[in-house]
Amino acid sequence: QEIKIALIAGKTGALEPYAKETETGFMMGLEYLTAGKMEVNGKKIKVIIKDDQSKPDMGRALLAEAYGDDKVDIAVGTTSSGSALAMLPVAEEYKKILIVEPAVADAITGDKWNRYIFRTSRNSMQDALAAASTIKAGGSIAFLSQDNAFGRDAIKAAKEALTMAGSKAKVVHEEFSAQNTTDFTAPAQRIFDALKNKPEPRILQIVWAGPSPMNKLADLKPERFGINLAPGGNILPVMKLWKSYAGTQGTIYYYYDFPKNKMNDWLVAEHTKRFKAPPDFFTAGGFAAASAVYTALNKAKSTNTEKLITAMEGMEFDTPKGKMNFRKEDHQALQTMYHFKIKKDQKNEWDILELVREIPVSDIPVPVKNKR
Amino acid sequence: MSNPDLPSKPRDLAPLFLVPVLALAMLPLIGSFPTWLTLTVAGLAMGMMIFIMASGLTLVFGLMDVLNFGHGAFVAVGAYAATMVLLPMKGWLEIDSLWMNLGVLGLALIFAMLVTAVLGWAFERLIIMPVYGQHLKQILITMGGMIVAEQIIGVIWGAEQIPLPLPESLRGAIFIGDAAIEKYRLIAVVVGIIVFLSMFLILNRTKLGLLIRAGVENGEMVEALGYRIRRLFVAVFAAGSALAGLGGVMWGLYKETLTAAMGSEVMVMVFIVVIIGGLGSVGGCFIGALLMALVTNYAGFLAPKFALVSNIALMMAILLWRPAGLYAIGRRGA
Amino acid sequence: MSEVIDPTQVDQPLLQLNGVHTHIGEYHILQGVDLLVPRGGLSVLLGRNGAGKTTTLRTIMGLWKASQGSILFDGNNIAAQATPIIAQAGIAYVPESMEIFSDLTVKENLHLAARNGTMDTHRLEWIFAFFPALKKFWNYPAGNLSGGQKQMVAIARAMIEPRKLLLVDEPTKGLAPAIIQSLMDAFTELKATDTTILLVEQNFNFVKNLGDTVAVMDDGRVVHTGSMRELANNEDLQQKLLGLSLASHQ
Amino acid sequence: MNLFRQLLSDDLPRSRMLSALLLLTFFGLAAAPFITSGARPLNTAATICIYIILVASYDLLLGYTGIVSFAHTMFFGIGAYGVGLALSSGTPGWGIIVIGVLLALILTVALALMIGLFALRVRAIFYSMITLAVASSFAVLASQLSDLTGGEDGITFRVPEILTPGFQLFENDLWGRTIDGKIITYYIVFSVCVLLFLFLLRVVNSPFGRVLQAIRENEFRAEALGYRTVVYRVLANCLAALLAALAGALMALWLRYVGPKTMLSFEVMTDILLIVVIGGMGTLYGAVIGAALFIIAQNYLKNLMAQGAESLVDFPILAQIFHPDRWMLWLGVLFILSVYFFPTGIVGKLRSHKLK
Amino acid sequence: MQTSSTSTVSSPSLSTRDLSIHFGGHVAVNQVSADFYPGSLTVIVGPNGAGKTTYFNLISGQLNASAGSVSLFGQDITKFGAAKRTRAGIGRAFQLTNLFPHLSVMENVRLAVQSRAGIGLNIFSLWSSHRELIQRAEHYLDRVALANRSNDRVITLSHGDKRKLEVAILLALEPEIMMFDEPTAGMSVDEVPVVLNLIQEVKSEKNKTILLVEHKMDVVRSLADRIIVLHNGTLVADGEPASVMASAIVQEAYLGKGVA
Ligand SMILES: Nc1ncnc2c1ncn2[C@@H]1O[C@H](COP(=O)(O)OP(=O)(O)OP(=O)(O)O)[C@@H](O)[C@H]1O
Ligand SMILES: Nc1ncnc2c1ncn2[C@@H]1O[C@H](COP(=O)(O)OP(=O)(O)OP(=O)(O)O)[C@@H](O)[C@H]1O
Ligand SMILES: [Mg+2]
Ligand SMILES: [Mg+2]
Repeated sequence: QEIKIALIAGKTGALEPYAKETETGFMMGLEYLTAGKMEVNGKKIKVIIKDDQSKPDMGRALLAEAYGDDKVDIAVGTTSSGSALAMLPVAEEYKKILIVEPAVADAITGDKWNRYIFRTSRNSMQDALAAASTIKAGGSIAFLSQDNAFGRDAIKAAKEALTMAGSKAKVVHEEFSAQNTTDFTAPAQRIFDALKNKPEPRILQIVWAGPSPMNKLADLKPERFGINLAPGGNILPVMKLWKSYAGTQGTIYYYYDFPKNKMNDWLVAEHTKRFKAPPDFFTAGGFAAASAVYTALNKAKSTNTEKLITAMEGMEFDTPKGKMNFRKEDHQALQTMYHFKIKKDQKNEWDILELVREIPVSDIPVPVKNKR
Repeated sequence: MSNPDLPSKPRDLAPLFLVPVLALAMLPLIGSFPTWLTLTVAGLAMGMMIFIMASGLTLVFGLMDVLNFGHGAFVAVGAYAATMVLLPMKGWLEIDSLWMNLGVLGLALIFAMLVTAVLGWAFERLIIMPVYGQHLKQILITMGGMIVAEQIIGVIWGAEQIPLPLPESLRGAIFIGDAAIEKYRLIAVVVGIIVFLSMFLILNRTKLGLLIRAGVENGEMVEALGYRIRRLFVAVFAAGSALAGLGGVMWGLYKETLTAAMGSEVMVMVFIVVIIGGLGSVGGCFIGALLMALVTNYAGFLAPKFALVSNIALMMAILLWRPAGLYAIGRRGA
Repeated sequence: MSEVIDPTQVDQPLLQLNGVHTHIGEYHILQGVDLLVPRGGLSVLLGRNGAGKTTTLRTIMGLWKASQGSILFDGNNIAAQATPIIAQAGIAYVPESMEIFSDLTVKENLHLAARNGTMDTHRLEWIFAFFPALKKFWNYPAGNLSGGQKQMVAIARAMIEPRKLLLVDEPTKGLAPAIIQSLMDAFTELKATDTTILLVEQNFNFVKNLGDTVAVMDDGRVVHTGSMRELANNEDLQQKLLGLSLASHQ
Repeated sequence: MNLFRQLLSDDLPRSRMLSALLLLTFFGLAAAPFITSGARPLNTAATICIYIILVASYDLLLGYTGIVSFAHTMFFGIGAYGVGLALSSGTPGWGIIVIGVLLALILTVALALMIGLFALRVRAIFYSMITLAVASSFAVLASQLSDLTGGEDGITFRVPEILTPGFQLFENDLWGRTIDGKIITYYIVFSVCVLLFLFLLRVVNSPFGRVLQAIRENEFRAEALGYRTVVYRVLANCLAALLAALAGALMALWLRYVGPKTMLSFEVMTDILLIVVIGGMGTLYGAVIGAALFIIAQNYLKNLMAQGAESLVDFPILAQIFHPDRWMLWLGVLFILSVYFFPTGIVGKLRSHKLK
Repeated sequence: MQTSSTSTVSSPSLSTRDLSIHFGGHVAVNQVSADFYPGSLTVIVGPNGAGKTTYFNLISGQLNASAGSVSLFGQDITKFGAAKRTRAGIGRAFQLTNLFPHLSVMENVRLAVQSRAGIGLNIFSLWSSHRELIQRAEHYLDRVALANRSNDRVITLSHGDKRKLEVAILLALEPEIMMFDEPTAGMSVDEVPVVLNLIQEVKSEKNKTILLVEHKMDVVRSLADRIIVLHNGTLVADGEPASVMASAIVQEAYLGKGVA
């Protein structure tokens, strides 16, 4: 008699690196919480890992398989928002819990949501609000993002966020470039032309999933026109390339050096020991998801879905980022974010960011978008 | 010796004017001169990088009639190989001395080309050899090679994207008034021109080109004339792969992050260039690459939405004008 | 003029096939070919369609591999050699279907055939004398030439440099009478420059007064060998050989 | 028996082994819901059915006409989006499905004609590259028009009531399986695929089919014999495209989802090529055998490799190579080997064995 | 061969007016005008590169004329493509063998028969169900004595057999105009008669128009009702075999008496 948990991630294909981090984080999470015994409520925890190759149809099939054939009690996943969105109805069909990590699309806890869905990862809106909270003052803003569902969502959110955060800044330009754009000269020119001789401060906010064009733009010296870049945080391998842009500010979901709590300390120490590198963005996410699962099972003292739901709604749980909690309305985990600045003198290759300010949940008033 | 009443082929110059004409035509549309200059120079440089990646493909096709869908794999391998030099010698790259940096960079380039050349050699022996003259099988088998190569990269270097920072002294841009020109792109221009010229000379000034073209049409007969055609083929293929590797390093340094799929991502672009140029024509490929990069930049500035399909549009336009590309080679495969 | 050689007097033949078998795929084509090509002469290989003449030449050239038997060229066995080696040993080949490089110009075709790089202009002029068309179409893509002109290119390719042995497969096919004339002259002169020629031919009149020795093939075997004079003057022997091939055809 | 011949268009397997395999596949698929249980096996079976048609139609181009096209997934996608958009637009019903499919087919023919007339004039080798370019930009487009197509995420939509898992045909089980909407859907997919396959068999064994082969062999001569080669190739192109579109429609119906990754990505194209080659080009039975093997491998190979990797933990590099995340590596190798060692594919091998 | 040309009686089935083509600066066929009549056999001779094959290509549509016109039974077909001309009744055997190498001998002929029957676009009937077509194909294979190889793939044929297959395919097309381009080139002495007799037979049916390019003088003499001489693309002689063969130009440029 054991407790089965399915972890679905895009382990092969475009998002492979992210998925790997999530998996590591999730397993380390359980290890830490169960003190290595992999047991909860006296039952063994069995984790079944599935690779949806970031394909929505696969995700859907695998989740159905997990609930139907493997009879798992809780499922966690997945990397690609598309795949995650396709999974939501399956959870409803099988009346089982699905904890979404690390997909960010707002719709997951928005109009596509159903009561079996919880999310530990932040959503685009939280990113946006965090970013907005750093731009309280007036001035002019331009956005650069990729020209697809994610990008357009993000910018929509970002603008909404600005008003909610009560920022006086004015949005003067939105630039959408194709996902596979390699040469950013043209977009940059357009943005510069739009921003220069608009009221100061002039900020170019970059929202980009995958390798960010941040340094391409920086190379074109936006400061010529008094323009500051505000990149969204990214995974370490990408941010390593930002070294030479010390001083640039942005917001991020997790950076190993920011949170101060023993869970994170353990994670950083262990991870560095095992993988010769500090934990990253998605590692923390995976860890958080594990914690959510563990805490829920612990609290519900059962694997019965209804019991779990009641237990989880409003549940507070520890994560490497400190406390999170699933708010009742849309099961979105509310969490802190970080306002960072790129360091000038860096001690080692992983020493990239310095903390400007931890953005408390209170500064990130995520609107409730779902209907129950 | 040639006969008066048989006109030897006339020089075909029209394509040469495409690039300058296009550039000048855009100036009024764009309006501001600095912007135009920035876009144009950037475009030309980007074109050079694409050309380097495409040159190997068009060479191998033009000479050996082998369409290598696995070409992208060599691009990726080249870039990854370079990391084996660049990352260990990071120290040297961070020193802000141009010559230091270039030295290391040169080293990386050579190493990458060696690796890809060797790989190409093996590739030819194991994969291409049995399918000479059979386009269909070539396409299939080289695609298989592509898949395997990418996966092997995953095995050796891991799935994570690898950051490959530019040397300090090559970062940033130089400014002419309001026009910005990234330093690294200038390097690309230089390398591109060197590659182009050397290929052009070798192919048109030596017996090599002849021999291989004949060998492709009828290898048996060339052997019956007493030449070891196989050796030549493998050499050419290795050269083509080395060029892909070179392109890969340039490209990798430009993108600064490497993924196993980086090669296959550019393949479509490369193919379009090769088609525009006329399969197998180095000159055509050169012009094609420049054209494509410029069009992309101008479109990106004037009408971003159109930029998505600008490549296809360009290809269609060229093919309507010249169904076999700018410079058609022979009547082979027709 | 060429002095006629009697096969019986030749000390060591230039080329000698002993019991050569050749398989193509699952087909057993050559079934034990024995053939002597004496030095400095012109030997003719006759036989009906499908007798195996072309296959024999290709086997000598190493384009098909002999599955059995030996092929001695200048005393050493080339049966297992790779084609380029055989060619370098001094054998030139004019294939049945010409196999000229149609992407290349006439000039480039000959340029390749001249392995030592440069073409000797005297020899070139000498060839032009036989095939004026080549001079005319010197810088023309060979693929655009007429059937006969292609044939000329193929032959010229084998003559551009001196070789010990020429293997020629049905050169007169598609040539106009005038050109056939000059082809005869060409072969006669080649013989004078102690080049040995092995000639596969259907056109008996053409080889009648050109050949020294003759072999007749049928069903992958050599069924008759002897001197050409003998065959040329002996009506009923001709009858017999042709009759034989006729019989075996139905 | 004679009827049977007629059904198979007189194109019999011509090998005992092959016949056995084909029968196995057929009955396996026919009885899939009852000899297996659970979501995945049924999903696998349905995918096999659909891929058989997708691949067979592609073989009409590749194996019979000698055209290498990379636009096949595009048509597959068009068919799928046709159904997807139709069903997501309003209340799911049969009428709207039909309309969706029809619109898709029209678009398909239009595109196929356009590409065909434009590109089939240029050199064959060009054609493959051009289709590649067109298809890839179509995929980009599909993910760009996010408000219509749901962008990269695609669209999850609802199907008519009787096709939903909720629906039950009889209240009690049949041979230990509840006949729910899924199974009904499966049998719709299955039977349509059988029909389409028989149709294809007929096409390739018709005079038309032979002309296609002739064109593959020697286009110039075919023209000289009085066949307008361009017409034939364009026709073949359209036929293949139409069937691909239908396959796509079925796929969408089965998955209740459409999206660029599943329908338009280059991976799908590679899969098709893999299957054609492994199964055997120029014979439709190749598509059957190939699809069955490949899809099963795709769904179960990883589990095997996982075990393999387990046993190899102490040889890190080997473990790496056998790691389930590296399954594509093995498909690639398989691909090369099959082009290399049995260019005629499994079917070709089986038949040649029989000859000896 | 006694039948002296029936030309004067009926009206021409095929005629070319000032037909010309040039490649770059090189004029391959130069304003050739000629009429050809049903039941007649015209042999076209001329040095290599005279333009014979090109002339054929212009008639059968493999090449498009730079100037001049081709008409078939009075209808101008200059604008027609190759396929259309074939269906209109112009058949052609190639000088350099040109077949479907990997299809069987049978299928090669069968494709020709089918084209004649015009059912190429038929998708629903079965290839194997058209018995009568198969019999027709077998019949023509018999006539060129290839029946015994009908199931072998073409690449496995010897050169001579390929030439015969070329002829079989031409016959199978059952065209009004039959053009043979050196049909006996590379055929062994005992095979040549097979083909010549075939051509004789067709000729004796008196309703086909036959054009023949041939270098073998004995063949020419045995078959021709009429001889046309091309030289450097221009028509230099046209008429009764005897007189034409005797003419100086032929002796000079073609037979090469006194030359070399
Ligand atoms: N590639 C091949 N595969 C199978 N059989 C072949 C092949 N080439 C030739 N053959 C067969 O080998 C036999 C001899 O062919 P070959 O070409 O040597 O005859 P030949 O004497 O040159 O005839 P011809 O005078 O017509 O050229 C023929 O029966 C032919 O069918
Ligand atoms: N496609 C082409 N492009 C350029 N020149 C050509 C082309 N086809 C033929 N020619 C030229 O036209 C001339 C006539 O060629 P053609 O093949 O008609 O000669 P022919 O009379 O058939 O000679 P043969 O008796 O050798 O076959 C030749 O000089 C040839 O070089
Ligand atoms: Mg022969
Ligand atoms: Mg000719």
